[in-house]
Amino acid sequence: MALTGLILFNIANSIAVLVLLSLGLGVIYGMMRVINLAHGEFLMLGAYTTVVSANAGLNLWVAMLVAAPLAVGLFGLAVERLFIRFLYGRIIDTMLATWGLSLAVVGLITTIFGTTVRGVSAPFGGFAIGGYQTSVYSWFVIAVAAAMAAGVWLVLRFTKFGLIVRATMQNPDMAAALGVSPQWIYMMTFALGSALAGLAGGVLAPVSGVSPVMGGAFIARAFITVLGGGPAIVTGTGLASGLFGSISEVATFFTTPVFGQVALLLAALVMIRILPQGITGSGLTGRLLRRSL
Amino acid sequence: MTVPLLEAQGATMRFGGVTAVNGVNFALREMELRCLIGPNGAGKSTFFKMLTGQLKPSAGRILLRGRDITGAEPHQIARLGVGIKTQVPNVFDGLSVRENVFVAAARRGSARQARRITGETLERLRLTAIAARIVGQLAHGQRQWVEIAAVLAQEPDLVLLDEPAAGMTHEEVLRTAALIREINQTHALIVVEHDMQFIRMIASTVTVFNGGAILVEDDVERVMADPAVRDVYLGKQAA
Amino acid sequence: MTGWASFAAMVAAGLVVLLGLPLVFDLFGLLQMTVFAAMAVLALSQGFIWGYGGIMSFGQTAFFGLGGYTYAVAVMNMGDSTVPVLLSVLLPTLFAALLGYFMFYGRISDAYIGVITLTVTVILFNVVNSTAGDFYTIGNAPLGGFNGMPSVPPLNVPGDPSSPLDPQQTWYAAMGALLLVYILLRAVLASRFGRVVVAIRENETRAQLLGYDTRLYKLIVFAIGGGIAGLAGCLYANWGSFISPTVFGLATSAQVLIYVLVGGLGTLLGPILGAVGIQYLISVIGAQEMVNANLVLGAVLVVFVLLVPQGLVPVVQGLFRRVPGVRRGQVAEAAPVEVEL
Amino acid sequence: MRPFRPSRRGLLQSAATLAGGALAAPLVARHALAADAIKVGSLLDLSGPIGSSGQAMHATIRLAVDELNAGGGLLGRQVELVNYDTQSTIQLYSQYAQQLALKDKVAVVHGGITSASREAIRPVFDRYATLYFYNVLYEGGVCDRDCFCTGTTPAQTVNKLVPYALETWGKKAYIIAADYNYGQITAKWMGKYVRDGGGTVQATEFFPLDVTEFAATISKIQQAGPSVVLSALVGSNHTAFYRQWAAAGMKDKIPIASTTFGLVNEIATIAPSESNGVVTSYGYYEELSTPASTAFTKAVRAKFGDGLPYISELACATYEGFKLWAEGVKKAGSLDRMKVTEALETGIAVDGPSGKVTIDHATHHVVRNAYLARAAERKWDVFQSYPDQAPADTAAVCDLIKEPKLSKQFVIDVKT
Repeated sequence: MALTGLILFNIANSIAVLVLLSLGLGVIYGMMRVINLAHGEFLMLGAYTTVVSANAGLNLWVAMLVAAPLAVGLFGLAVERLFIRFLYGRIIDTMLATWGLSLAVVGLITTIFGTTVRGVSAPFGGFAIGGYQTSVYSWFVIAVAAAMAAGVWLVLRFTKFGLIVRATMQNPDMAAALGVSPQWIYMMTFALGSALAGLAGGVLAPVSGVSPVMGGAFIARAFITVLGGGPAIVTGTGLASGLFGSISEVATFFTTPVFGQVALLLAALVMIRILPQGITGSGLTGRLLRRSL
Repeated sequence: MTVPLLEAQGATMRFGGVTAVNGVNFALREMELRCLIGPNGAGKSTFFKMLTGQLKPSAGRILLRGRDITGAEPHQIARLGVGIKTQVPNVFDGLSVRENVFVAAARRGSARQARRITGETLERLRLTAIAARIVGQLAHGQRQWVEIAAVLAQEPDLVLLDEPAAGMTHEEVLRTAALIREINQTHALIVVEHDMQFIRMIASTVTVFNGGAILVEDDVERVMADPAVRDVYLGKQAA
Repeated sequence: MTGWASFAAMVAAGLVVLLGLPLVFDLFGLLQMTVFAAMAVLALSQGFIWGYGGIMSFGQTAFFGLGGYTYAVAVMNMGDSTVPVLLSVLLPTLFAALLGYFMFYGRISDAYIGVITLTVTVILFNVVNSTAGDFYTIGNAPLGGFNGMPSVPPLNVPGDPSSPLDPQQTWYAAMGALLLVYILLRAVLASRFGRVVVAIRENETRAQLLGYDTRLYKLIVFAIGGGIAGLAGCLYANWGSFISPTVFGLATSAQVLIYVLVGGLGTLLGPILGAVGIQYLISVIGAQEMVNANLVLGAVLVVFVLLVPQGLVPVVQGLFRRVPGVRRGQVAEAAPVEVEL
Repeated sequence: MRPFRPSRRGLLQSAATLAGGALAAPLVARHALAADAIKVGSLLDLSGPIGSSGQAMHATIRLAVDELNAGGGLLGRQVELVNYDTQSTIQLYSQYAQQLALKDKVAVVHGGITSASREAIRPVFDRYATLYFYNVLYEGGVCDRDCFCTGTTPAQTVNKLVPYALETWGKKAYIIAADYNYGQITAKWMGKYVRDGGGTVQATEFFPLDVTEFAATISKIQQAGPSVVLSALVGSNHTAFYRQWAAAGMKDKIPIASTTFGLVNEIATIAPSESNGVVTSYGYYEELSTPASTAFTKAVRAKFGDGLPYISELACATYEGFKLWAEGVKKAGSLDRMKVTEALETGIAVDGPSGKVTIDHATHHVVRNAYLARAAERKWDVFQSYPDQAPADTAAVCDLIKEPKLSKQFVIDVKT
């Protein structure tokens, strides 16, 4: 019984991590059709902001929940102004540019901080489910992931910004009709997506190996989750995270980590074959969730 | 009784909760020229997509010379002799005019034959002068002609034309009407159009669509005189 | 006719490189050019299926790696390299055909084809990477897991395993293969089949409505691309006498995309020049200690995409033809096949 | 395989030099400066995922070269280091290996970090007759007369670590290891030593190098309830295990012994609350307080600063590997590959920072000291030393005295 509880808890944690890893990418891809291949490095920058500012004496919570999203959001803003805005509608070019950006950021961080950096450790400590120890910090990770998803959903659903964003997604001229320039919307969306990536990186920093190349371990999973989710940003990313997270966690627990990874990838293949437009874009689920966000 | 060239039996297309085409029964004889009219959203283009296999009917059957083609792939239906010019020009923008027509002609027969058909078709539609131009750089009307040329080069038995005169100059419209009558010497046609004058130039029988179903089907002059048609169609157009 | 003239000029240039390089390059230069040629073959496969077939494969390395491993395993078991070379083309072709059937007949959209190909190559990486044990031995050939397979026997004179090719002959083999693949692809593109392939890239619906089974065409294009990538993998394994799972890695996949984009999408010369240029740049960067290698490469790519977005070859062509350059991403406006290099 | 000899083309030689020069333009200046210097090649990943391991190794080989030059050089000539950053890419290893052997014509190459990189370049140096030193702790088994391996192998370290763990903490072991050759083979050795010591292996699990989530594994370990976790996890992604382990409150419940932890600066990068108490065994620790060690670490820190990562066995063995080669050259009085090899095979030894390091003729590995240490407040507390440990694992399968023509890596059949 305790074991079942533990496994369920681990599954929730694994889903939460996938949500954290992919939501920022999902916002940017879902709204702008820009595949940001530097997304892993945005996560890394979030982790670095947290670690460096916490080591410099900033309160860990501030470093994680404020400094990281703020810094990476601003970085995203700069990237959008400097490169991305010249490349809208050219999905291939944005991929090449963001790939280049990812290499350059890794190089830059290595040059500044070296190949390793002193990390911060997870607050809280452990707690027991039955006889099994697990991490309180995982609760925090789950909470942040849920809050992030809910926050994005609320913003899209209820704010003026959300309304304009949804309108722009349907038709770029619509924003102009509402008196807002699509340029501004794209810029803000990119910054929002970047900030989410920064927050995720910050939250994962205490339980990850923080290094300039850490983004590489995340990007494939984030990419597959976002595209597996389909056009609805929050619902799609959430459902895909749920599906892939459960499958890989269960497979890892009952078999091996290698098979856990392969199972996740195979699940993605099978799912795309059945639902060629992602969970929220095709088949029965697509029809049910067509109007979701 | 002879088998019709094309027959739709209770053809229905639903998207989610919306029924775009609802139980349409339709028949077309060999060598017939039929016009399809109706207000926007009446289901004409959806009906065309069902005929060409781009959409699979939710219910009902579609028969081509008595053969069931319901749910067949677009290329299979095309091979059975159905050619379509779609509403929005649907051409190979990056290729030259000649290549567009060549690709259409080249599906069957030898390369030499394909080149001959290409040459003849270009000549027939007076496109020879611009044969080397890239289609993406042509004006809207010219791209329509290229698409019609491609459809003809395919040598179909049945030609579907979705708004062939849209965006054309008056002179081009006249030529299009003449061309349609000429095509009708050898082919059956279904033409979707809004322009009543244009329809008068070409049509004999007219089928009126409204709300996804057939409202009336009759001789052109009688349809024009029908008050129900005026209400749904002309009224709508005026609005 | 322009097409024929440019074709003849390109083949002549290829022959000059093939025969001339050993006269002016020392052994090291020749070895370096050999691996560049192998990677250029890989770039051609990507350039063909993407630039002409409109198929966005993120995992061309799956077939590249499969070709390399097939060659290595087969030659270690057979001794003579002739059949292994054929297998290294055949097996990836079949695998690509199978995967293509899965994708194209499953009506999977373009972006998702990217995801699937990426996923497949990541799966192959994971699987091959965990074959370190003795259990994973095919005949005489241990797969070796992450460490890979060292001492892969080189190509030999067909039918005579006791006469391995020396580096100069290996160069002839690699460059000859590149030239042959180029000629083959030019021939394919000039054929009726090639015209239809390009037409499908331009407008798949129109091609269907004209009676072409576009799924089959794409499958064939994808399979041809897979076979060419397999050949590249064979040449690569042969060059280094070595193959390891990193050939399946994301870094390799991304690099191949970059070759094509930098050289010019929708051309055949572009991917070749892109492959040689980028690899040369990478090896020069590694020889200096001033700046981090990633930083330089990343900056070059970003600047490139902003300033020369259409790729080198189309820009140069544009200069000569005085036609406004074609923007990538709007493939629809790409120049017609017959005037392309 | 017969060594390849480039065919002579007298007339074209100058043209070849021109073209070659153009290809390697950035190197020209360096060559002009030191025309008669002895060239020594170094091939290490300084960027990319494995770059963190290469940085300190690169620093110590530069230190070794500088010290040698300051002391008058070798055979009366200065030594020049030709360095390439392989960028964590196997293809570049092969490419630069060819460049070092054929173009730069170096006397020896030190380098390679992962076993995959070593196996990619070892045949190149065999083929083009270039002496090669691999200075990294690894799974053992390389048997090649043209190659010397100066790092520790499982018989030297795992054989100390496991018995200590069994005696101190109990007989039930749970093995977790990176999913590639090093991890797979090391896990086998761990299993063997556990059984030799009368213990049981509850489970052995392997993790691909890009795994970052360990919650399921932490649960599984608790389910099994071992007395010790033996870890051969590798790389910065796997560092996450120790952090998640501590976050779950497991650190003080089940102890960890590792053959890899701390090699790449983990001791400085993760918090003491996550690392304290982990026990490892290596051929060298920066905290080693012998005069030779202190002098060495001072020199490294003076030259490269405190920004340089932890000076682990990797960095130390690189330094010692270079010194061994230099001794070999001195003894041979020549740079000729065979003469130097034969000189080294006489059992040349140097007193390095880790203690005495002696070449073993039969295996071309080294006899060296091994140490046990425990992590404590971002430092290693070295509490046990084992002098002059022989590479017994490789020796069981490799005898280059009897079979000098061998050139392969044995996968050692680990007998229980």
